[in-house]
Amino acid sequence: MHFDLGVWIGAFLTLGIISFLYKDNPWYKICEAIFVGISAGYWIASLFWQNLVSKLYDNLAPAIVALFHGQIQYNLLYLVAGILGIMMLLRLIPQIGWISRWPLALVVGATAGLQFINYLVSNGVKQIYNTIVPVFGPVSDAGGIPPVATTGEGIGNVIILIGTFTGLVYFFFSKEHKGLFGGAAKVGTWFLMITFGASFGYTVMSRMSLLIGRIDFLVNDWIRGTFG
Amino acid sequence: MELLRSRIIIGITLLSMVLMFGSALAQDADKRDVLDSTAVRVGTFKKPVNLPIPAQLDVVEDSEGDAGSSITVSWLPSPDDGAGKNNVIEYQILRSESQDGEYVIVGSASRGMTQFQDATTTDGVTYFYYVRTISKDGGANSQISAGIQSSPQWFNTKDLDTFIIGLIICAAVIYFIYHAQKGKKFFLRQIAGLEAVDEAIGRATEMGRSILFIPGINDMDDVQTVAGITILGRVAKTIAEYDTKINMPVSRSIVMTTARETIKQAYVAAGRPDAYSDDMVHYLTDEQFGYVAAVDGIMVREKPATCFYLGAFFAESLIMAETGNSIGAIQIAGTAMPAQLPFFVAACDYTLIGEELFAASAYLSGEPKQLGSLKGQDVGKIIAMIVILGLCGLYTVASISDSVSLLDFADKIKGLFSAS
Amino acid sequence: MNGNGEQKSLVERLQFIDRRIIFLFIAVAVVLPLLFGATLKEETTPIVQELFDFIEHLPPDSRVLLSFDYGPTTAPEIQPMADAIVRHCAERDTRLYMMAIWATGHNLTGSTIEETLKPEFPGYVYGEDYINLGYKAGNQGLIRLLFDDFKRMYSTDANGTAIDEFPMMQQIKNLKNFDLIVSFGGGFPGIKEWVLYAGDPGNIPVGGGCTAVSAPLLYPYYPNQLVGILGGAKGAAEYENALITKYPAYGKKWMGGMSLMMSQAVSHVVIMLFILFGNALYFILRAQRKLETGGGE
Amino acid sequence: MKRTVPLLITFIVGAVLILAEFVPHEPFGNFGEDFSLYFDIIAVFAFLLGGGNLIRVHVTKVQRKKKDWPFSIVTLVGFLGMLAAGLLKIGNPDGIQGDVAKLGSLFNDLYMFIFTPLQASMFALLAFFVGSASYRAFRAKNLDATILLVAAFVILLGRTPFGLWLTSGLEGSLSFLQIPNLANWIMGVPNLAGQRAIMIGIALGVISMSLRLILGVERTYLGQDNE
Repeated sequence: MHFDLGVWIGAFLTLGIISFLYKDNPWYKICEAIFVGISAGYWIASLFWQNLVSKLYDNLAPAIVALFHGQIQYNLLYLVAGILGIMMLLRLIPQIGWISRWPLALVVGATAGLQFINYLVSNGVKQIYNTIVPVFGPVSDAGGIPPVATTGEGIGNVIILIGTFTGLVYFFFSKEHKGLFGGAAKVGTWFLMITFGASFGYTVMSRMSLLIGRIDFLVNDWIRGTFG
Repeated sequence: MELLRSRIIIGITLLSMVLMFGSALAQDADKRDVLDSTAVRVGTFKKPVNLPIPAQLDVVEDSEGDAGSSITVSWLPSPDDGAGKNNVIEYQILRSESQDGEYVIVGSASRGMTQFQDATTTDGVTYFYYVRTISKDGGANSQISAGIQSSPQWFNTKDLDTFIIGLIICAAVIYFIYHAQKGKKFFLRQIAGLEAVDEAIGRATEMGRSILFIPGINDMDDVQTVAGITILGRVAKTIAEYDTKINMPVSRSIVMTTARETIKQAYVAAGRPDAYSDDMVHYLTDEQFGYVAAVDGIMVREKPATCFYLGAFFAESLIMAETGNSIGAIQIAGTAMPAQLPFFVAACDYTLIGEELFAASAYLSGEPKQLGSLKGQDVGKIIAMIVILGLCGLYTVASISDSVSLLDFADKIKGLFSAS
Repeated sequence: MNGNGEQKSLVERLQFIDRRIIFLFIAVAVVLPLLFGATLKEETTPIVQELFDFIEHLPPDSRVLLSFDYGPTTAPEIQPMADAIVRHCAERDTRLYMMAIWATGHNLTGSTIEETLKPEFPGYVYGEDYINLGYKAGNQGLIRLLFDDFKRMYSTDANGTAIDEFPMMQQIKNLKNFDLIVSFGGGFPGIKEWVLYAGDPGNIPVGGGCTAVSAPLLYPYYPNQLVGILGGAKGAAEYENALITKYPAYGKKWMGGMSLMMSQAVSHVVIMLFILFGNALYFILRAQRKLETGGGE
Repeated sequence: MKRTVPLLITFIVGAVLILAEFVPHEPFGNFGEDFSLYFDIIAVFAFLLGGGNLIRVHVTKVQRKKKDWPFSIVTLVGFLGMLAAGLLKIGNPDGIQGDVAKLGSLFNDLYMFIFTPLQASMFALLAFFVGSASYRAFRAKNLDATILLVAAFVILLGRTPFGLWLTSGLEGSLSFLQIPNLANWIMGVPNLAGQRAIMIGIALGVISMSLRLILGVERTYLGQDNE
């Protein structure tokens, strides 16, 4: 018999978490408490070194030293980041807590600006671009368009077109879902249902592999490793 | 004030567009000429065993629409690339700072390629290039290009199409916000998940249990989290009016701060500032699964009557939604993470799908300005639908009739959507 | 659905069967095949084959950036892909630049090098043929930074040696210098971010291996924005199959993806049986109600 | 002042970042990246608030001997211990200069032996929940639910060899009906169409939401005082 402390701790924690499936119990509560504490500490310590030290301090300190020598460097802008960070902390002083709205406003403004562009390009324009194909027609090499090789592909293209179109109809806010429009929206929901069903079915597999990884640990590393 | 601001933004955008067009045109005029016809041929001392016919330089120019430090070299492929002797392996791109100086390899491109971006240049330095066509037996050189410099640009002409499309959608949204503000009424269809919000809060009140609000696990730099928080603002107001308990564990500190601010103001707006407490929002851990472990614990111990999941979710979505289901809570979810939507649809009572999440706070607010923006979104949808249908039709006609000019025309319009 | 009715028939009670019974069945379905160590072969589909072919046609000394963007939780699924692609790249004599935008990816990069690359390709020299750049924080921001200036973020390798000391790093100025980027992505940030912030703006070929759950989201990016994707254990098994077809020597090796496929297949069947069972009950119940109430619901 | 300045900040930052996307020239070209760095830095400061809150909540629980208070001690010990191990780099072979997660440091040990198994186990619970969710949700109650069920079932079958085995009899022109082919077709055609519609919708939703934020139409996150 071979005793490996790390494996035993791992097994204790693994079984504790899995015990939640039966019902809430003290074993799970211990694992949960450890998990919350350890992981919060992990993130704070990691980001302290990675963000505060290597992003703020390492960039700002030389720039401030240079400032004393009369040079103004681009990295001085990090001072702004530092000040914004401190403003965030001013929440702790109720009288001037409202100042923390400033960095918040910056975060929200920047998020809005950046994601506006990202989603416009990758989710919007590019997806429209990808949808544009000749739905049907002989193989042609006249332009840069992808040829339609088979009837099956042609039908597929038509279905993609219908699905994307009716799906968009479903999302319309300013028109009631009735009549022809409602019919299109209904077809749109069918496509969404297929999408959800397919993604769900596809995922089952992925989820199993995680469990397999854990069971593999329990069976091979813990039981066989200890007793075998 | 809003009115003024929207006018200002339209003004600014138009002005900047004019400026950018101007600078883009100026750059075009400035484009360097392509080839130096007097260039000498280099490196043909050894009699080739079976060398490929060298590629011809096509255009060598400063890379378009970038921040400098890059020159694009393009060439016409060797006739032996994929045809002829078919012995081309790859192309090497060589560079020197003087025409007859020492040339070093700056990169290579596999056969079939006709372009290379040398992203290692220094702005303002003149470079000369040639392309070497490599086969098993050695390389054959193209002529040498004229001197060329890289420089940064003020407008990314490659993104002009994106810019225009963005502008049109913005204009539509702002137009309808403006009109809604002036009192124009728009019809809006019902969204089941949002209709159910009041009832869900009411149920928690009746049962004397708390309401759990999960704003996703991303930070405020994700617009989904922002959407979740804006919905929280509306929901919290109702909660304050009903005098129900809200419990909001979060996994990000900035989200905690923002959520407190939001709930506090909702309580003020509901006329019950004294009922607010900072304890309504508490931080657990940034770790995804640590967070979900704790949330699960809260669920089975506190048994909230209603759970909201609104924001960015990953794998933890189903763990929470299934646990919530097992305690019999009414669950309203919403996310723009397509991978998690199926789980919410399966395990929750109501799910806001993608776009509906972003529209929810506007719906719940009932403010005309906000609702107007939704109408603007619909215009975006109409444009997308027209473009998709129209161009697919055009291509199909072109493809069947085999008309080159029609194809060119279709390609041109489609090119507008080829955002880089 | 009314969960607390008074008198229920057996069929009615089975409809809302205690979840713990389902849990038990799933556990058994996973454990059994694992005990027997069975494997399952998979035919390669185009979306996997194309990535394989792309790597197969890379000239020797091409620069491939491998980003290990996953953690221990998704490693059972993604590690077999990383192994297969590292093997393939090494067979093609490409240069491997390994990095991670997940903190957890760092350890996995190390174990891939120690357990796969070093023992199987002793000829691969560190600093000339492969390099471990380690993890840097910043998520998609990091990719944006690397896109413009690789060495601003990576001034040393994972061991702290100055980056300019390695011959293979001299030509690298930014992401555009790579012939292929492969992200082994367990979530966010991952393949999508590589496409958005590197592949798209720089026209750099991007391929990836991801969990089965994120694969459907990445399909829309294929083939215009992604060379190919390995989705879940099935994707891994397919790539292993392509590898074995081309390099038969691997036929004798134990393949992670194929082994995983077996346990998955069995557990799938269990879930499908439950779905069928649930629907059968549902229809029986509905027929009973129709009889009682004389039709209509 | 309390609200106008933040609204102005949001407006300027948002508008400039959108426009900067189209200006490659210095300094605009770097704005997006700079923001990523800024955000990370602000987030670290905010951690003090989050971590402080965690400590306060659990200390209060212990002081007042609320239900389950002993577990709060465990959380506090874990949190402070991990924090100390990380900030002081206890046991780090390279001392305080070394990488925080250096192999052999206490921080890395705690991560490897406690954090990792917990994380992986929690994730593994999903396998069970996927089972229970599909048992309950996949009922052919109405047309929509039936479509969902059928799509999921075909995909599930297609991911196993049994799908192929069941339908291997369908050959030639009927081979597209073989379950694996059918599964691929569902993933590649109707699923893709649905995904696209969702994605385009999301793009529009984000654009409109961003505009509402930038223009100050949506301002709940700043509070609604005095309105």
